[in-house]
Amino acid sequence: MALLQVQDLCVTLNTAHGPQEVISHINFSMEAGDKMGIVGESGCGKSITALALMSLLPRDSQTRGKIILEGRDILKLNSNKICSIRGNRIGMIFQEPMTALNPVKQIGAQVSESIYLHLKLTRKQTLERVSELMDKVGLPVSKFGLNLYPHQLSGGQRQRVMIAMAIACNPEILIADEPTTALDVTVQEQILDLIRDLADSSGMALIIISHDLGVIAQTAENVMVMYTGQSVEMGSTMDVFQNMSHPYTYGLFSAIPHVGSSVQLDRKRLNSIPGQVPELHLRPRGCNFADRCSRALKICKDKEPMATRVADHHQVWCYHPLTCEDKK
Amino acid sequence: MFRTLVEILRHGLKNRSFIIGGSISLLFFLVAFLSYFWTPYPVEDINIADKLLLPSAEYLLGTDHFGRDILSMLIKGAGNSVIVAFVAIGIGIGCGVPLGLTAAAKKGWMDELIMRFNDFTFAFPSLISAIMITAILGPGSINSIIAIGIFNIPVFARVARGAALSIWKREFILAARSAGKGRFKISVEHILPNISSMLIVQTTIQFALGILAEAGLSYLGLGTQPPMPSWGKMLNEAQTFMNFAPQLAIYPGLAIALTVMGLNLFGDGLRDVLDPKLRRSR
Amino acid sequence: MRIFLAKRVFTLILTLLVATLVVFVVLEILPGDPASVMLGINAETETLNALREELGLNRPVWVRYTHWVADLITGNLGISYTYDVPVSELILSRLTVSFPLALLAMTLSTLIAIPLGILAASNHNKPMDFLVMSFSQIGIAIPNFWFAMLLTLLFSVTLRLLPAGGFAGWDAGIGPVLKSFLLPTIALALPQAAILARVTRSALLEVLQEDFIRTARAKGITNQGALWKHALRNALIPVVTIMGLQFSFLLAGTIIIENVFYLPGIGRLIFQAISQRDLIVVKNLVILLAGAVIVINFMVDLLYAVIDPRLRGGQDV
Amino acid sequence: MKQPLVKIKGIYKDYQLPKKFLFQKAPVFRALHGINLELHHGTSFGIVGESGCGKSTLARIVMALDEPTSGTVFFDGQDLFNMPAAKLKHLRRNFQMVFQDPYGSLNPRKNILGIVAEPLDTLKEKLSFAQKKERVAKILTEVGLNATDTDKFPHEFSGGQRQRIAIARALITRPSLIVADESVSALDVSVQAQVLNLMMDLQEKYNLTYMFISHDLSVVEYVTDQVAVIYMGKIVEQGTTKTLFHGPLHPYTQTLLRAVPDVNPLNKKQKNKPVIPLFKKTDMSCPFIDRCHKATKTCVDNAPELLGNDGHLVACFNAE
Repeated sequence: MALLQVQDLCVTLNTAHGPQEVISHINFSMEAGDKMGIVGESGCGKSITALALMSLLPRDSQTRGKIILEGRDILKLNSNKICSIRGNRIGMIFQEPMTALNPVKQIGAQVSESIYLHLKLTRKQTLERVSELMDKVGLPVSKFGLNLYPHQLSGGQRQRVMIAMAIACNPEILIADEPTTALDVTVQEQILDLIRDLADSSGMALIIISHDLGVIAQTAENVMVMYTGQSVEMGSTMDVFQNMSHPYTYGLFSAIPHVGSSVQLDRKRLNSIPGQVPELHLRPRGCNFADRCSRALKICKDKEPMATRVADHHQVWCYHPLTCEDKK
Repeated sequence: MFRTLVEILRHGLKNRSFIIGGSISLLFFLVAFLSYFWTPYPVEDINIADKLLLPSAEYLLGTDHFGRDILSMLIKGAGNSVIVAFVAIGIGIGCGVPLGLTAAAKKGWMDELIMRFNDFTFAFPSLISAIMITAILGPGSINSIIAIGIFNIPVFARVARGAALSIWKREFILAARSAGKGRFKISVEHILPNISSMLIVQTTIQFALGILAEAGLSYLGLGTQPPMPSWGKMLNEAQTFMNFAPQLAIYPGLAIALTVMGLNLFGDGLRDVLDPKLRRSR
Repeated sequence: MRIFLAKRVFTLILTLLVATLVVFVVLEILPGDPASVMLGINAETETLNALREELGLNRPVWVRYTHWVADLITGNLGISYTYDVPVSELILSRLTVSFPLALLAMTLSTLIAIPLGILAASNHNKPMDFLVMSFSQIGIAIPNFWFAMLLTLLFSVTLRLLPAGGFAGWDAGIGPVLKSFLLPTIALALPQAAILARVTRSALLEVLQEDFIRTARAKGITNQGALWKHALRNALIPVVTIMGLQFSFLLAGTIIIENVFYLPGIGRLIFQAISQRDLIVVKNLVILLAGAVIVINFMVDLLYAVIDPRLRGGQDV
Repeated sequence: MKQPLVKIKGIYKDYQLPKKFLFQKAPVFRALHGINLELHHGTSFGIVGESGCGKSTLARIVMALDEPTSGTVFFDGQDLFNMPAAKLKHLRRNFQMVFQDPYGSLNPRKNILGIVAEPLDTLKEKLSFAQKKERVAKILTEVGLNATDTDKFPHEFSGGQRQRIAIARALITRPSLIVADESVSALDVSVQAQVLNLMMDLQEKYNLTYMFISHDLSVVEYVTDQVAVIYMGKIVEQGTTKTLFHGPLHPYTQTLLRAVPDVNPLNKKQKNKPVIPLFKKTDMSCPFIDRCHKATKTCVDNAPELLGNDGHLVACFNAE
């Protein structure tokens, strides 16, 4: 029985233009030890998916569908039960290390908070556990005292504290929402390695969310590409990144200046996707990508595409997916 | 400019405190405006005969110990408070905002000097200094205007400086500087429009405080002098007749409270309407 | 930390000195000749000279200033012109009324306002929030002297429970003193509580939108838990600022309340001293109040550092 | 060698830090250590470095928005930092800047006409309102927006469109130099591609010189033909983009290039091994010593100079 099953998840939020469905019909499942990436541009709903899993959505939002964690649908649980899961069974890391830690509380206290809450250890045991955690994330207590405050640490170090907090109670699932977007590339490399090693060593399932395709390629084993709240392509990272079949995914890849390409040498322009992402309340009928897609058919404009299987680990939501020779 | 007014109204009418506050303030300003042309009874004439009458058809709210009609006194008082608070706000904005803007623009010792002066004027409880000023200059509504006005200056200077400092850090200021614009032009063209919503909200609050201060001063006999009626004076006189004519104290106090609440509610509504971030989260 | 303190104390002393200078200039130099201000323009010249001699006004300005500052430190502030009583004694007797009143009003206001503010913030946009908000709107709008009059009307005139004013003096025992303090304290405290509740609520609401609150909830902490364990302390800075301002207001802004309840407090003393143009009393009272306000601001500054560790570093002033 | 458009000569920039003790001299943070660069007409010069390395400070100094502590900047042979203010104001029409944050670089209370036409004040000849409106309409169409957008406000546009408006503002006075400080970093990948293509077209059309500042290595490699890598205010390596990206000499540049996650999941690039700092960094030592896997004794007591031949300069004793 899968560790986590997300079935037909739809979330509607109140916006300036009235309630809008920000995520529609998201389905995926994960086993222990899986590493799944969610990639998409800003506003595609990837962070909302994460917040839905943690049931941290704003009060005035409506959620439909099922999120089954270890056999229980957490959408049906009352708030106390949810609180006993959050931080305990599912941990989460956020994007902005500068603002994600309480500026007036010592880092040791912030890390031990969830331990007191969920594991009910004695003070001494908690202290040991916290120092052990800090060593694990590369902030040895010998060098970084527990009485330090967040403003005394660098961005990368604060992110390490966040990671320590997220894994304090050995959660089954760790969600990292753009964990390294605000960090420099060298620090990003260390943090990504750290997250991957921690997930491997403790057998946690990892969900990593990013708009950076490179981060997803190097970290996730399978990936879901999202566009305006819908998943457009899903499968193992190898399949999706090697022979992508959704025009949007292909457009995303060809828009990146790969390391090694240069306009000065071959005067080649990046082939960018025409137009721009439609506003939530102006999404067209049928496939949302239709009016930006050079391969759009008549049917794309009328009906929402259904999932079609391209390979055993690779589905795409498109009526006219790319085939091998299109990509030559 | 007109487009933004229509815009403000369109959003405003969806905001509860904007509507309630707005209507009370509008009523208050209309009454104040009216008071210069007409009051049910001329305020000056005293007829001891119908002294301390209870509300009747003839005198809607009754009369005071000199037999003057309380309703007309209240209307005249409204006119008087508007003048005092209005001019005091004028002084406050006229001197405070430029001070704040220069402090934010100049940085260095000028900023330090203005801010030290500001902290200092905050050190003195405004009432004491208002009393000192009116004592030195002598009582009267002009002097109380000056006294209250002087105490609006540091408030507006501080609000203007705080808001301006955060705007100076924005990138479009660097763009303006690279278009060759000097500090003064940037302050007028870029900084002021972006802090105007903060200033408008502060104006409504200071207006309400101005009315309270004027009432306080005239209660102590330092504000508007008779025969010009003022709400504070009416309260002072009512205190002496507290035992057998308590209703004298009710009306002026109620008038002050209602007006000040109306203005504050209007200020809250305006803040929500003008600040796009808040509007979305409403 | 020590450096931080040393800097703050240094600026405190500096500001106090500047305060004495400004007060001296405003009260002694600006209105021209203090003697004629005190005796009125049409006093004959010899009485003017006699008074100048007595007050030593003929000495050069900076001598008078240094002597005054020396007196301030030693505490003998000279003899009040109108009351013929040493000024320090006069002020002390009035302080025994104003200071406890201010303290009582401050505690009452804080005890009411902070819980209400938290209550309103924790159930935002629910009936309780609306209730607290309307209480604070009314509290801010009502002029405190009218509120005082209503209180006396209700409790003393109609119900005859409490004295309508006056002060029995400390030697008459705690009971009567507290009784005469009850109404003024409520009259002072409620309007301040209204302001403080509003500030607490908006400060809390702002902090509750910060990222670290979401992180706390992601750790499994409930909404209430996040408010108490994380949001409250971060919201204290604006709250403490307002409390500092309120306390300095309560010290001397109570002129009107003291008038309504005929309490012999600092406010009334300064009001009478001004109207009788007793410059000596006014000068010393004003510097006392200014000094008190500066000390309060100094303490609020220290409180900031206690609350927020970011302010403890080598931040320059 | 024809005269460079911009010559940055020996730029140092110090910032005063808050005083530790009351009477002791305030400590100083040196943001830039003696920067020397030359930008030639029609080329794109890349400045790469991590956050806090001083690249934005350098951008503001080149734009004469900030005073250097010492050293100066020659634009077209004229020294920007000792010329009369009026002359500098008119010279500004030749160099303009595009900023990073599409939401922060446009005044929300001004309409597009007011924003884009602002640099026209630097022109000697005063333009009438109609002339200004006509020029703005023309430049808007060139950046891919429609001419009727002039009386709209910034909040009515998306991030990508706002960056086009910022580029239009920078172009209105026909400058020869555009300083682009992280001008595409805040944009999504697809929008970034559109804006980069626009900047390339404009460069070809108007023979523009770009000073392209970014922390994103693949974008810099794509856009620029010369690049300098800055670490803690010092240029550690400088050369043509091709040689630097394919044969980096300085250990820092090598670490940077290895750290970039490759889009192809197959080639697991050889990772940066965590470095145990052997030597402690001092003011005298090489700034990279505590993160360098090739640090030796010589790096401790003196900082390496920037030297090299045929245009590929590096500041490292053990570069290979």
